[in-house]
Amino acid sequence: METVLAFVIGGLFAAGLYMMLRRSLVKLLIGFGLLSNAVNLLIFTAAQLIRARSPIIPEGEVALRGPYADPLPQALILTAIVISFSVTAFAVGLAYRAYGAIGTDNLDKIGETEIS
Amino acid sequence: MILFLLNIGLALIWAILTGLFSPANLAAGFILGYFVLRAARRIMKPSQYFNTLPNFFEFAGYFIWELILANLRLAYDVLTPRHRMRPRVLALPLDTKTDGETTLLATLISLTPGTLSLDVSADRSMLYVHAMYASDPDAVRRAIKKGLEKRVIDLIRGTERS
Amino acid sequence: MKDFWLILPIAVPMTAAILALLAYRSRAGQRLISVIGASILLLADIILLAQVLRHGILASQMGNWPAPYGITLVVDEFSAIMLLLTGLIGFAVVLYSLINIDAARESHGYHSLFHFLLMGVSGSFLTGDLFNLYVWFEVMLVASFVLMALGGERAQMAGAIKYVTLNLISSILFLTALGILYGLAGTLNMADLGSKFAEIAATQPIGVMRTLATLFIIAFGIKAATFPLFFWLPASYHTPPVAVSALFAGLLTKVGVYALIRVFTLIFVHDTGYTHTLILIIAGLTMITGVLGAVSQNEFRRILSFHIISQIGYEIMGLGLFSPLALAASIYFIAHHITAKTNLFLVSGAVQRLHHTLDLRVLGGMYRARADLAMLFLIPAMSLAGLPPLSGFFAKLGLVQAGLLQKQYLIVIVALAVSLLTLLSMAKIWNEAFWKDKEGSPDPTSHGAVSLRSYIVPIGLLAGITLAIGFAAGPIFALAQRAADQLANPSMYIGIVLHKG
Amino acid sequence: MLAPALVRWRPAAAGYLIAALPAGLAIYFARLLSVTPFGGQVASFAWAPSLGLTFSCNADGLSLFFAVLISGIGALVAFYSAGYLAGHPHLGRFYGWLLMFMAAMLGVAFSDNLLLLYVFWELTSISSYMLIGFDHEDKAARASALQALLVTVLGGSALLAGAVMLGIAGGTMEISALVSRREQLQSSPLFVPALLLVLLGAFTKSAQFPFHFWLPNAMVAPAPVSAYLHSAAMVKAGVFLLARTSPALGGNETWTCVLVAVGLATLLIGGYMALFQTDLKLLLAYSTVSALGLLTTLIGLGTPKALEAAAVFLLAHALYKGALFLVAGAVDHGTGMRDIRQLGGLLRAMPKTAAAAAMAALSMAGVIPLLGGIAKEMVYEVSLGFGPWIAAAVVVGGIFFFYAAASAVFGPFWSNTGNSGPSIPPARIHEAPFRMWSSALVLSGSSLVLGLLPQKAAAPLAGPAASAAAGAPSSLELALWHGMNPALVLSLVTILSGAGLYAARGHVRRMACKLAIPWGPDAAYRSLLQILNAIASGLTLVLQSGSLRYYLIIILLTMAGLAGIPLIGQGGLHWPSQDIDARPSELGIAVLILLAAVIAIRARSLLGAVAALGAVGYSVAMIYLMYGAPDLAMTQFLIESLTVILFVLAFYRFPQFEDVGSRPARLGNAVVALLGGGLITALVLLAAGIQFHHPISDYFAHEAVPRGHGRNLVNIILVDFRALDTLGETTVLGIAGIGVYALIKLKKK
Amino acid sequence: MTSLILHTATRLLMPLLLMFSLFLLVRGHNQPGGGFTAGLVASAAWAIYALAYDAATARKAIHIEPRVLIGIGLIAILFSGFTGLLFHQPFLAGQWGHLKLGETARLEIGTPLLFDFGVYLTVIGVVLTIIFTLEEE
Amino acid sequence: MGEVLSTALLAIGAAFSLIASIGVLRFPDLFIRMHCSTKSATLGVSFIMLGAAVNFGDLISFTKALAAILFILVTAPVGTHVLARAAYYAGVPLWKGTLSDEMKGRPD
Amino acid sequence: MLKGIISGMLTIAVILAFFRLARGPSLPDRAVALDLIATIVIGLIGAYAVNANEPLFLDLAVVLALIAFLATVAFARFIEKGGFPWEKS
Ligand code: NA
Ligand code: NA
Repeated sequence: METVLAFVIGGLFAAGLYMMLRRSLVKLLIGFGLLSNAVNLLIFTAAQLIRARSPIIPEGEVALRGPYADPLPQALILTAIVISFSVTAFAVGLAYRAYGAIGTDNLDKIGETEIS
Repeated sequence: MILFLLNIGLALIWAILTGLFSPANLAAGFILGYFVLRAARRIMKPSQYFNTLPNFFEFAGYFIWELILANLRLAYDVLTPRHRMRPRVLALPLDTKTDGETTLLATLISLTPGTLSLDVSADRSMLYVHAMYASDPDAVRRAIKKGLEKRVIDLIRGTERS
Repeated sequence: MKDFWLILPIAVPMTAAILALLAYRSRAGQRLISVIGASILLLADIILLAQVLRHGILASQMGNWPAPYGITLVVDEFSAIMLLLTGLIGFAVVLYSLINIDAARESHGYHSLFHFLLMGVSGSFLTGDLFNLYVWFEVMLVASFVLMALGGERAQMAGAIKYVTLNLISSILFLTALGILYGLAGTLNMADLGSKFAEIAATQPIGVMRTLATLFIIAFGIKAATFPLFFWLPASYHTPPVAVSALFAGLLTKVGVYALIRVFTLIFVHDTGYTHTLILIIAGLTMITGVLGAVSQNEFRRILSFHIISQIGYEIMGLGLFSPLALAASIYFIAHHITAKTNLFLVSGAVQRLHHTLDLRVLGGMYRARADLAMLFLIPAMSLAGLPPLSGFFAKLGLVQAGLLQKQYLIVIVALAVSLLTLLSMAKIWNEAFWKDKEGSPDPTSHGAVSLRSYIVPIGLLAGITLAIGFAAGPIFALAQRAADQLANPSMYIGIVLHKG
Repeated sequence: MLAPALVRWRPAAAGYLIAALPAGLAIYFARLLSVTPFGGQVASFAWAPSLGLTFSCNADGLSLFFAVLISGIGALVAFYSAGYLAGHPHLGRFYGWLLMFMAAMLGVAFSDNLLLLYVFWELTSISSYMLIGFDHEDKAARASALQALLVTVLGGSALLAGAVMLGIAGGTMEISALVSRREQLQSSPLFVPALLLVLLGAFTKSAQFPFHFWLPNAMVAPAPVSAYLHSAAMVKAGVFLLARTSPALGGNETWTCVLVAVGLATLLIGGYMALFQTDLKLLLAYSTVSALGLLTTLIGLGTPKALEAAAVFLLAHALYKGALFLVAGAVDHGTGMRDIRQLGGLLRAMPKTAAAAAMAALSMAGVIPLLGGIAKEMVYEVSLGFGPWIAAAVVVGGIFFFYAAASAVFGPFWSNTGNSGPSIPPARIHEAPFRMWSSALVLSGSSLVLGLLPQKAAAPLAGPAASAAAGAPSSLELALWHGMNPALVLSLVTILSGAGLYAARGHVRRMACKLAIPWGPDAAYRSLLQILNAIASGLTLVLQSGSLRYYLIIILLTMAGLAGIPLIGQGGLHWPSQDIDARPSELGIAVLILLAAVIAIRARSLLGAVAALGAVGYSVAMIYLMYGAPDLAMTQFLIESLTVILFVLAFYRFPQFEDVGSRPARLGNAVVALLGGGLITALVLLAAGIQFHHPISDYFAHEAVPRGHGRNLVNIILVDFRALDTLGETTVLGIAGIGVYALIKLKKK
Repeated sequence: MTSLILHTATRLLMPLLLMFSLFLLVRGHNQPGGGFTAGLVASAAWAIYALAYDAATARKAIHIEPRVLIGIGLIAILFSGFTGLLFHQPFLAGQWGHLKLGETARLEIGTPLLFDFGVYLTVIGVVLTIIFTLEEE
Repeated sequence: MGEVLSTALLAIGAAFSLIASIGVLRFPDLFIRMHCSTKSATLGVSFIMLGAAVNFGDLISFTKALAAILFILVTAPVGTHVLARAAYYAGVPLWKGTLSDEMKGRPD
Repeated sequence: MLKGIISGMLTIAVILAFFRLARGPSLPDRAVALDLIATIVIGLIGAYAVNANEPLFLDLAVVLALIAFLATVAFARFIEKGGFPWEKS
C-alpha cells in the first residue's frame, strides 16, 4: 500500500502544484488544500503504515500490547490539519477581501506593483 | 416542566452514549444537560417533542418499514431502463396546527413512498409536495391526508392528552 | 526556577495577546497592554540571557515528559541572543506602533496580532523539537499574514497574496521534510536527532541524506529569503504600514536563518562538504541578487527590502563557512542587522509621515529640514554598509576573516563588493531623500510643524544600540563566539537536553 | 560634535574657538615630536581582540609629523572657513564634519593596528563625503561626493581584505609587530595578493592613476575642504599608509615596481591633465594628483634618501598647495569666478591674497629659498640615482609643476587682464576678509620660513618621519644651497622649460585639448555605474517579475533540481521490493483520490473544484480510518466539510473561472508540477522503504494510563505529551479567527 | 432562510448536537474525540443555526462574543500550563485529582482536561467568528 | 447466526446505497433524483448501521447505531426539503414529463 | 469475501455519485450528489467498522451525518441567496 500511496501522494502534489500555477486565486487555494492533504498523507505513509488497531488502550488494560498504529504521526497530522485549516480559513478571508479590493480573481492582473 | 423532562432525557442519552448507568454519571449527564439547555433556551420555543420521545421511536420504526416498501419500487424503476414515473408538484391543504406537527408531517412525507416535501406556504395552510407516481393527484392528496397527517396529529395530540 | 524563565518568552506575549483580544472594546486598553507586555518580554529576555550566561544551556521538559518523548524548550546562548533581540525589536516597534498605526487597525486587533507574532518568533527560538518549530513557524506566519494584509487596499492585498502563497509553499516543504525525517529517524527532538544522525546517515545512501538536507535548506531558505526563493519579500514588504514592515524586517527572515543555523549545526553536520558548500553558494548568490535588486530600486522601503535579502546572504555565509569564527560572525551579523534594518524601516516611516511618499524621485530636503532624523538615518545606514566603527563593520570583518582563513576567496570578494554596493544604495537614499532639494517643495520649515518626537524615541533607541554593538564589539563578539562555540560543539546541548534538563 | 551648537550659540566667535583646538594640538604634537624622534607604541587597549582589532597607538616620528600637519593646517583651515562660509546656515554642521575628519585623520596617523587604521581610514571617507557634498542642493556636488566615497571605499575594502590577509600571514595586526616579522610575512604565499590589496587602498585614497579621477571632481567642495582634504590631509593618507607600511611590506620587487610605475604614471598624467585646465581649482587638483604620484614614486624607490625627499616634498606640498587652494577660495569669493582665462590683474584689488599666492606659487615652482625649492632639489638628486628614465620623468613632472604654478598665480594676479573673454568689472572685486587672507598667508609664509631655516625648522619635522618610514634612524640634512650639481642643472632646465611652456600656454592648451582623450577612468566610472544599474534593473525585472506563478515555478524548479539531482545521482531512488499489498477497497480509494484530483484540475466551475477537494479530503480520511487513526479521520471529515462550507460562504458570488491560459503554458506548468510530484513520490517510496521501529510510541503506550490518565494515545499526545504543539496550533487557529474578522470588518469607508 | 421546517428541526437538533459535542469532549481522553473534534461539532451546530436563521439571530442566541470565547479558551490553555509551575514542575506538567462518584466509579480530573476544554472553546470561538463574519457580509 | 444476519443487513444496505447512486446518476431531473437520495440512501445506511450493531452485539454499539440512524432520519428529509425548495425558487427546471406544477406562480 | 464485495459496492456507489457531482448540471444537483456521497461514506464507515472490528468507528457515523446536513443547509442557503449565478443550467 505504501507504494500505491506514494503515487497517490505524488499525484496529489502534482495536482496541487498545477492548481496553484493557474491564474485563479480560488484555484490557488484549492491547490493548497490538495497539497495539505498530500503532505498529511505523506507523514502518515512515511512514518509507516500499519493496518492495525487504533492506538487506544482497551478498558481494563494499562498498556497497549501487540501491533498498533503509531500514534505520534497521527498527533502530528492532527496538528498539521488544524494548522492548515486555520491557514486556509485565513486565506479564504484574504481572497474574499482581495477580490473586493482588486476586483478580480485573476492573479495575472494583480502583480504589477513590485518594481519601483 | 417540559424543560425539566427534556433535561432528564438528555441525562439518559448521556448515560446511554457513555454506556455507564451509575447515579453519578446520570447526575453528571443531568448537569451537563442543564447547561446545554440553558445555552439553548433562547432558541427553544416551548414544544412537546420530548415527552413523546418513546412514541416517536415507535413511530419512526413504523416508517422505516414504509421506507423499505417505497424503496423497493424505486429500485425497480432505477434498475429498469424505462422511466415509469408520473411526477407532479401538488398543493396539499394542511390541518396541522403547530410548527412541530407541520415539520413532522413534512419530514415523514419526504421519507415515505413517492413523495417529497418542497415547501410550506407562508400562512402555513398549504404544503407543496413533489410526487413521483401521481397520475391521479387527488388520490395522492387523499392518501396523505387520511394516512400520514391523521397519524401525526393523533400521535402528538393524543399523547398530549394522556 | 529555570522552568519559569524558559516559558516566559512564550507566555508573556501570549498573555498580552489574549488580554488585548479581550479588551477589544478599548483601544487605550489594548495600547497599554501592548506596551506593558512588550516591556515585560524584554525584561524576561534580558533575565534569560543573564541566566544562560551564568548557568550555561538551560532546558525545560514541557509537561514533565523527558526528552525525546515530550517537547523540550532549550536556551543556549544563540537562542538567548535571538530572544533578546526579539524582545528589543518588539519593544521598539510597539512604541513606534503607538503613533504609526491608525486607530482602525488598532481597534481591529493589531496589538493582539503583534504579540502573537512575538510569541511565534520566541517559540521558534526556544524549542528543541523540530515539529514544534513548525508549529511556532505557523504561529508567527499566520500572525504575520494578518498583519501584512490588515486594512489594506489593492497594493497591500496584492503583496499579501504573494507573501502568503510563497510562505505556504515553504510550510508544505518543511512539513514534507519533517515527514521524511520522522520516517527515517523516528524522532523529532533535535538533540536526539543530532545524536542519532551520524548513525542514520551512515546506513543510508548519500543521495537520500543530501536530498533531505536540501529540502530543509529550501524550506528554511524560503523563510529566510535566500536566492532564488526570496520573491515574497520584495513583493510585499513595502505594502503594509511601516511599523509592520519594520517588525517583519527585523524578525521574520531571521527565524529562517536561525532555523538553518540550528539544523545545520546540530543535525546535518556529516556531509558539510556538500551541504555547507551549497549554503555558501546560495549565500553568495543571495548577497548579489539582493544588492542588485536594491540598486535597481527608487523607493525607500523597497531598497531596504532588497537589502534584507543581501544581508541574509551574509548571515548564512557564516553558516556556509562553518567555523566557530564564521558562526560567531553570523550571530553578530544577525544582531547588527536586526537592529539596523528595523531602525531604517522606522526612519522610513518618519519620512513617510513628513512627505506622504517614499519615492526617492519625489523626496528631498530632509537633511536641511530634519538634521536629527538625518543623523539617525546615517547611523544605521552606514552601519548596514559595513562602515567602521559601526556594528556592520565588525560583522563584515568577522566574516571576511573567517572566509580568508578558510581560503574561500571568492565569497570574500563577493561580500566586500556587495558591501560596497550597499553603501552605494544607502548613499543613494541619502543623496535623494536627504541632500537633494525637494522639487517645488513647500517651505522646508513646515516640516518642523510635524512633531516627530514620538518617532525619534524608538529610532534613537535602536540607533543607540547600533552604536553600542559597534563600540562594545569586543565583549559582544566574545559573546557571539561563545554562542558559536556551543553551536560548533553540540555535544553539550545534546547532553543537557537528553539527560539532565 | 559640539560644533553645531557652538556655532548657533556664538556664531562670530565660533571660528576662533574651533580653530584654537587644532592649533593647540599642533603645538602639542610638535613638542612631542621633538621629544620622541623615533617612537613606539604609547597606548593600547583591546576593542575587539578576537577580531584582531586593538586600539593601539604608535606615536613615532611619522605619525607626529602627520599629526602636526593635520592639526596645524586644520587650524588654519578652520579659521579660514569662518570667513569663507560666514553666515552660512549650516556652518555648524560644516565644522562638525571638519572636526570629525580631523579626528579621523589623526586616528589614521597614530594607529598601529592595521584594522584600527582602517577604521579611521573609512571615517575620513565618510566625512569627506559629507564635506564634498556640503553644497548638497547642487547635483554635481552630490554626484562627486558619491564618486569620491565609492572610489575610496572600494580601495578601503581592498585595504581591509589586504590587512586581514597580512594579519593571517603575519599572525598579528600590529604594524610594529609585522615589521619585526618581516621575513615570515614576506615569504607567505598570501603576501603578494595582500600587498596588492593594501596598495590598491592607498592608491584610491591618494588619487593614483587610474583612480585619480575622483579628486578633480571633488573640487565642487568648498575651498577650505579642497585645501584641507584634497591637498594637505586626506589624499596624503594613502601616501602615509605607504610610508607607514614600507618597513614591513617594502623592500621587494613587487613593492618597488608597482609603486614606481603607478607613481610615475600618475605624476605624468596628472601634470599633463593640468596643462589644459582653465578652472583654477581643477588646475590645482591635477597638479595635486601629479604631486601625489611623485610621492608614491619616491616611497616606491624606498632608499633612505628617497624617503627623506618624500617627507620634505610632502611637507612642502601640503603647505603650498593648501595655501593655493585657500587663495583659490579667496579669488572665487572675491570675484565670483575661477576661470584662469578670464581672471587677471587681481594684484591691485587683492594684494594680501596675492602675497600669499606668490609665495605658495614660488614654492610650487620649486624656486629657492622656498621649501618647495629645497624639496625639488632633493627629489632630483634622488631620481638621478635611479637612472635617466626616472630622472627624466621626474623633471617633466617638475616642468608641469612650474607651469601649473604660473598658470594659477601669475596669470590671475599679475597679467593685466584675462587672456581671453570678458573680464569682471573691477568694482565687484574685493579683497578677502581677514580670516581668509591671513590663513593663506600664514600657510604660504611657512613655506618661506621653513625654506629659510631648513635645518632648524623643516628637518626636525620631516626627519623623524623619514626615519620612521625607513624603519631605521637617519639624520636628515637640509640645506638651502648644495652648490652646483646635476640637480641644480635640472632645476634650471625645469624653470626655463616651465616658463617657456607658460609663455606658449595658448598653444599648449589647444594642443592638449586636441590630444585629450575623450574617455578615461572618469568615463569608465560613469559607464560602470550605468552598466551596474542596467544589470541590476534587468536582473531584478527578470527575477522579481511580479508574477506569482513565475515565483512558484522557480521555487519548484529549484526544489526539483537541488533535491532531485542528488537523489538520482547519488543513489536514493528506490523501487519497492515488497509486493504491493493493497486491498481492493483501498485501491478504490486511491483511484478515487486521483480521480478527484483530476476533476479538481479540470473543473470549470468553482463548486466542482471545491467539491472535488472535499472528495479528496474524505477519501484521505478513509485511508486514515483504514490504518487505525479514527481521531484523524473524524477530524478530517469535520475539517474538510467545514472547508468546503467556508469556500462556498466566501466565494459564492465569485465569477466563473476565467480561461485557463495557453496550451504551451499549461503544458509547461504541468511539467513543473509533475517534476515536483515525482520528487515527492520518490521520497515517499524511499522513506516508506525504510522500516523504522518506533520506540518513542512504546513509551506513550506505557505511560498513558499511569501518568497520562487516559487511554486514547493520540489525545494524550495532543493534550499532554506534546501539549505545547497543541498550544501553538490552537493559537494559530485563534489568530486565523481574529484575522478573518479583522480583515473583513476593517475596510476603508 | 425562511423555511418553517428547517427552523423547527434546527431547534430540535441544537441541544442534541451540543450534547453530542460535550460527549465527544469528555470522553476524548479515552476514546476518539477530544476538544478539537468536539469544538467542531459544537460550532457546526451553531453554524446550522446561523444558516437557518441568520448570523445576527445566532449571535443573540449565543450570548457571548465569539472572539471572547477565543480569548477564554486560550486563557484556559495557558492556565492549565501554568499550574505545573505552581507545583515546581515544568510548564504544562499535568496535575491530576479525582472525584469519587459512588463506590467504584471515580472521575479523574486533571489540567490536561482543562487544556482540552480550552481547545474546545477556542475552536468554537474561531469557527463562529469566521462564519458569522462571512455570513454578515 | 449473528454474523449471517449482520452480513445480510450490510449487503442489503450496500445494495440500497448503490441503487441510490445509480438513481441519482440516471434520473431525469433534480427532484426525482432527490427521491432517490433521500429514501434509498437513508435506508441503505440505516441497514448498514443495524448490521454493524448486530455484528458487535453490545449495548453501546447498538445505541450508537440507533443514534446514527435517528440522526440521519431526521436530517436527511429536512436537508432535502431545504435544498429542493431553494432549487425550485432558483428556477431549476422540472423534467419535461412532469404532469403539473401547482406551486408555480406562488409569490414567495 | 462478502465483506469485500460490500465495501466494493459502496465504493462504486461513491464513484457513481461522484459523476453526478462532476456533471451537475445545476448547483442543487451537485449539492444532492455531495449529500449522497456523505451518506454513502457513512455506510462505508459502518461496513469498515465491521471489517476492522472497531466499534469505535460508529461514532464517526454520527459526526458525518451532522456534517452532511450542515453542508446541505449551507448549499441551500447560497442557492437561495442567489449565489453561483453561472451554476444555473
Ligand atoms: Na494540512
Ligand atoms: Na500547512
